[in-house]
Amino acid sequence: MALAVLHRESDADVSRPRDGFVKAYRGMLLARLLDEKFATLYRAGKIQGGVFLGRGQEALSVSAGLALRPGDVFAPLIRDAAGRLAFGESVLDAARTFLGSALGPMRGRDGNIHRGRPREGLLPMISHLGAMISVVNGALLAHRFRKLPATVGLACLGEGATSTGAFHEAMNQAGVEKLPLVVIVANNQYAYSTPTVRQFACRSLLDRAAGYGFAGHAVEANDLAACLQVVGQAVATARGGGGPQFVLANLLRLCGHGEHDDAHYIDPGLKSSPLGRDCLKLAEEHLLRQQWAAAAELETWRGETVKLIEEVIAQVQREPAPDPYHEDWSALSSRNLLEGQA
Amino acid sequence: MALAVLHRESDADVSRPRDGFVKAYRGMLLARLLDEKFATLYRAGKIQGGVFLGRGQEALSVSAGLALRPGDVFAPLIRDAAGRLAFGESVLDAARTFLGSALGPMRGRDGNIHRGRPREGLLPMISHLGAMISVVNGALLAHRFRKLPATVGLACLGEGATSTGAFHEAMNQAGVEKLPLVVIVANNQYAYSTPTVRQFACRSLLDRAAGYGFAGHAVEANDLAACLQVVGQAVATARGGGGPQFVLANLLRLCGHGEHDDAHYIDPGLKSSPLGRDCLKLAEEHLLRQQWAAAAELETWRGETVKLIEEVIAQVQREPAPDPYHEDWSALSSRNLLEGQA
Amino acid sequence: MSITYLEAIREAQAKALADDPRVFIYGQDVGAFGGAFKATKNLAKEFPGRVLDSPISEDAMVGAAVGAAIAGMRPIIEMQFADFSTVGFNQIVNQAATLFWRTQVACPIVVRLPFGGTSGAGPFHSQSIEAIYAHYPGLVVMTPATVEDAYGMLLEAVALDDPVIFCEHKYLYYHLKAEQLPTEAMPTGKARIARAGRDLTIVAYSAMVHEALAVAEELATEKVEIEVVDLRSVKPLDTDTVMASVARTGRLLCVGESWPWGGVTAEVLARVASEGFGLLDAPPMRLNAKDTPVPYHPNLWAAHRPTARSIAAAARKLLRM
Amino acid sequence: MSITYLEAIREAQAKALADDPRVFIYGQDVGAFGGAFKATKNLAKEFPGRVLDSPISEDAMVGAAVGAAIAGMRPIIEMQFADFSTVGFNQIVNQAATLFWRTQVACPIVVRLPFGGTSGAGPFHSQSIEAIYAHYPGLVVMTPATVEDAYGMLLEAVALDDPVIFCEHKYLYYHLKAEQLPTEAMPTGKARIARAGRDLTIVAYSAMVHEALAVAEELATEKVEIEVVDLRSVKPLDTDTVMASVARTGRLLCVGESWPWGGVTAEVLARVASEGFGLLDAPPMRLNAKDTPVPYHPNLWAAHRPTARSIAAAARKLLRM
Ligand SMILES: Cc1ncc(C[n+]2csc(CCOP(=O)(O)OP(=O)(O)O)c2C)c(N)n1
Ligand SMILES: Cc1ncc(C[n+]2csc(CCOP(=O)(O)OP(=O)(O)O)c2C)c(N)n1
Ligand SMILES: [Mg+2]
Ligand SMILES: [Mg+2]
Repeated sequence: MALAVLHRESDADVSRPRDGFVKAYRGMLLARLLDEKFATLYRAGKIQGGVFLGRGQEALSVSAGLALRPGDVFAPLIRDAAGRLAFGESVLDAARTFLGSALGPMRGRDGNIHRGRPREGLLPMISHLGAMISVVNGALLAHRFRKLPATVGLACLGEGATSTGAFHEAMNQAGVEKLPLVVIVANNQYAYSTPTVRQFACRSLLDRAAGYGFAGHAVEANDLAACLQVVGQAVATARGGGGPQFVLANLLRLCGHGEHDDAHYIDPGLKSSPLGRDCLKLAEEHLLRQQWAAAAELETWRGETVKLIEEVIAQVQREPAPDPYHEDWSALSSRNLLEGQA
Repeated sequence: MALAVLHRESDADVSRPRDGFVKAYRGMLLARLLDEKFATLYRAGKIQGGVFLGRGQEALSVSAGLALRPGDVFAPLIRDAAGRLAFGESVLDAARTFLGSALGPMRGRDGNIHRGRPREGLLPMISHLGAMISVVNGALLAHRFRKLPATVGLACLGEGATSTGAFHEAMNQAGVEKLPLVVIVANNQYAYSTPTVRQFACRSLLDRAAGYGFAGHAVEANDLAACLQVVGQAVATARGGGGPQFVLANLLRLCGHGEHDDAHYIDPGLKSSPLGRDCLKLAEEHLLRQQWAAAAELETWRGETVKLIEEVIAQVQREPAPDPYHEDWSALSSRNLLEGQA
Repeated sequence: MSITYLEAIREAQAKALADDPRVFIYGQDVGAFGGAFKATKNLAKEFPGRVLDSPISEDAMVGAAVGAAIAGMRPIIEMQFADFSTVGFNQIVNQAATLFWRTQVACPIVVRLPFGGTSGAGPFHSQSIEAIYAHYPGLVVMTPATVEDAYGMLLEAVALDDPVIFCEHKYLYYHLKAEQLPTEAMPTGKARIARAGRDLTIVAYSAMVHEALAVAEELATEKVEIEVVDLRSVKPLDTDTVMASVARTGRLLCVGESWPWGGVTAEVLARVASEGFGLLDAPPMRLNAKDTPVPYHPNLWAAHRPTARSIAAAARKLLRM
Repeated sequence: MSITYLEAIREAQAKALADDPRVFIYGQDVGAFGGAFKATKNLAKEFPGRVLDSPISEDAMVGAAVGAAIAGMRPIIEMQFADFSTVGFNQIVNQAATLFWRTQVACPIVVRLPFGGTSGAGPFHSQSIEAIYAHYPGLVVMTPATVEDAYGMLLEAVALDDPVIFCEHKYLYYHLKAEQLPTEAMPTGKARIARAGRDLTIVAYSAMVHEALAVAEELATEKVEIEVVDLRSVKPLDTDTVMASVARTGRLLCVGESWPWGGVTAEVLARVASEGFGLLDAPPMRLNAKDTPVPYHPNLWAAHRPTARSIAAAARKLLRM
């Protein structure tokens, strides 16, 4: 588990507020720095395809990943580097996918934020927004059929994705089946350039929860402690048989839609509002204020994290790219059914 | 307008409760008897394709049709014979479509409940549930672009259709655009054989309205006066600029899903509950109780209606069927772009 | 005892449920009601908890099937009509069909599509849309033409590790009967010589196989021997068997109930023309439905799709070339 | 002044908006932002209220377009990527495409699909799915290959009374430039001889036209004269022009960037084989992308789709036959 590397203090006990918070903070930090590394590599022309950052959403995302356990099912979206790492994805998987290493989990067939390991409960997103939720539902149904002990499924998405038919059908399906599903909607105020007023007409997306038979929770998502509490509680409730849970997170995207986008359209008023405060900074302030860590310690953690990332990137940059002549070009697992067409 | 034929009392003023109620009742009666005629013809093997009845839903449906005006847009579904007639569809159109006359509005290309006259605001349903609502939205957008005076769009559907992604996207779209749309969901407790507990998980579908920025209204829909009031008010509000309106109608399907279905799966408890009372009977009782009509008058109306239907059916049965050799087999209006493939 | 095509589909599902605890069925009205066509009749009773009624949510139905497959199950999805699969299209072609390629994790789901035309069913309950699925990589598209294949291929579909689009023809549901169910099946991906002949090859699939066989019968009285190839699955498409037949007859007529542009008949002709050009003694021909939505009225419907009559006319024309 | 393929699309929309008050644009981020590719840059400012940002609701976007068309408008829908049109698929193929046939009321909508592969874009931002639309009756499917056609055909698309699927190639957006916009356009449905030749016909469309032209250029140095036919629209497909070219050259190679099963190349080969069999001096050939999802990694992507290199190899092989 990626975070384990960073959070190895011998006496750590994440059920203690300080330890849990520190672990989450270090997860956020890892995600932030990893994201920034990819952004740098992108600007240097070393990454193919889009780079989408979770800047400003790490507190929420890490809380999701931390609340899950092995055996659970997680469907992250484009801003969930933190959640992925916390759920157990390795920095190596991330780096290999972004840098197009043939050794990555997608072996160059798919890239970047599309990575996943379905066998380990980490679903590889398709781009079509909303489409992953019903897949999580299906996995949970399977767990029910197979009588697996209380697993949880968790799907993340942005507020824009709530406008898709796929979202609706899957939410309703989870409600009807009373699945242990947690859906987290990060309302970061924009879907690409589109503000929420062009996306939905309710006062709050929380108004949707009851219509699907979900319990609803809201959280101001640049507050790590609040995220840990609210998301943790939602996951625990789902796990305990409390039925599907909907978490509406209020925050602001602190970056472009992707690294190609300067986000000039973001309302400056939002940026300077409380919503615009950076969750990572706030978490650092909290650590210092609570005296859970000293400034020097923060520096050390940052240094360790940078080093870890640099090592992984250096390793991956030496790895081979996929070779089309070794690619088997097979979209079917049943090799005998392949056609030899040109 | 089909109903005008029946409701020709010289001093009728539908703004007076009695006259409005009588007009609506006669519309229900026409729809019921027409439906029954089609059911009879179906059993006699004279109708191709499915026959779906509005039995038990006439009070709701007629209220929808009556609330609309020329220039409005109406998207009826399979149980809306009453609404169609009230909106102005002729019995002839209905009969021609069910009996496969070449002279019908669909000329044999489509049939039965798929008929419509888009130019006159009566949209011809495609079968895919939920798909008509966004079409109504688009027409209303066009009216806005064209600065047409306050028109309204009204779409009917069953509770099962609320599970479609198309429903969700269109509801949300109407909310965002603040369209003068009225959506009426007839919760008749079953979608084909599927009870509501397998269809949604909210206490009431009314819980969905706020999430779309719709005003919500509920109505016990075997009560004609209530339907006229609630639907009429919803349409008037939309027309007056009050934004999209959602009407949830509570009732019971008093027939099979289609005439091929014996509906054995319907809970007898529901049938004998207040929900199971027939709106037509209740309306008759109301007419008698209020002394708005005498029993003999009811008989006369019924007789007139039967006669009207019989005449139309007799006429249509003499009409030619479509002839494939006169069919131009053109799916494009741009004839020059047709391909001569086999 | 005699068994219909529809009953064969029910029996295959019963056997799959009985043999493999990973199998479950999910679709609208498939539970206590037994499905709009009764293809799951009594299965909910015989296999409690394993035949689930779904909401009217085709996208979520397929999405859930993929998730369940990832987590070790083998779901069978029933679309109420093939035509409605267009609202589950994205999950089929972009979620299910890409999973194995992207992750090397297989996606063993079966999507049953009651498809094809019947009289009076109209534009939205008649479509033959096998081609839109066959176009996408990562899917197997089966089109059984016989009671035996309906049974055997559905069992194979459930056993396969890849997503299968199972096109079952509604016209054949009641019209086709067999004496008993087969105990063995031809392998998936192999076409069948439904009737041997040496003058002309008619390649067909699903309901059109029977029209082709009727034509072969009719023309036999004129001393013309038509070979009928039943494709069985349109993806993979058994080019070898088709080519071997054309090698024998020198003449190819391919018949499909679907629309002309880019359908099975286009694919068959393209393959034979490019890979078997030298085998052809005459231009390959094809016959499809007309390029309009499927008409509702029986008169129009009968003229819209190929029938024994129009196939015979095409065959005669081709024999004269 | 020089203008790109992408700018031509913007200019065509600007002209359509200026010339016809019935035109409006609806799609994600098309308003103030000017679209993900900037195809609607400044249009919201220049035409206030007529360029509307939509929610992420492809089904409702297309449905609304149909409704607006019925009520007298001429909407242009921008899909952010062609790949996402699969979630608006049903409204396109069952609502828009059937309206005229069913009711005789036309459905003048344009659905713009930024399509085709670019390096690193991966399985869900690269697809060429013209064939799934061309398969359905009732749609016109345009695939402009030049800046001039991007402009002229988009204007024609808006003017047409039928629903048009306008496939604009993302690779050409910035790579292709012209000196000026055309004042006249070839009619829709007519293919163009992009380069004349007498030894071999390469039929292509969209980005593949340029690969074919590069091959023609290359082989010209070997004294081989290749004729390149640019289909311009794949439905209708201009069989006459293709056939006339094959009549001149006797050899046909058809190239498409899409998947092999049932794509444009299958349709072209089927038509030429059945209607122009006698014109062929050698078996017709086709070249498509491989039958897998479009790979993300540039190394794999370059091997997945046809390129000048693989087309040249195919052409050489065909010339030796
Ligand atoms: C069905 C679909 N339509 C369009 C897109 C293109 N698209 C990718 S991300 C995006 C915006 C997403 O906004 P939101 O859901 O709010 O997530 P955020 O990026 O803000 O985290 C869009 C429109 C898509 N991926 N899927
Ligand atoms: C997308 C889609 N899936 C499935 C169907 C098949 N179907 C037709 S009617 C029906 C039940 C509809 O139930 P409801 O919406 O409650 O309307 P009701 O028949 O009760 O009036 C179903 C499943 C369909 N028409 N469209
Ligand atoms: Mg957002
Ligand atoms: Mg119902």
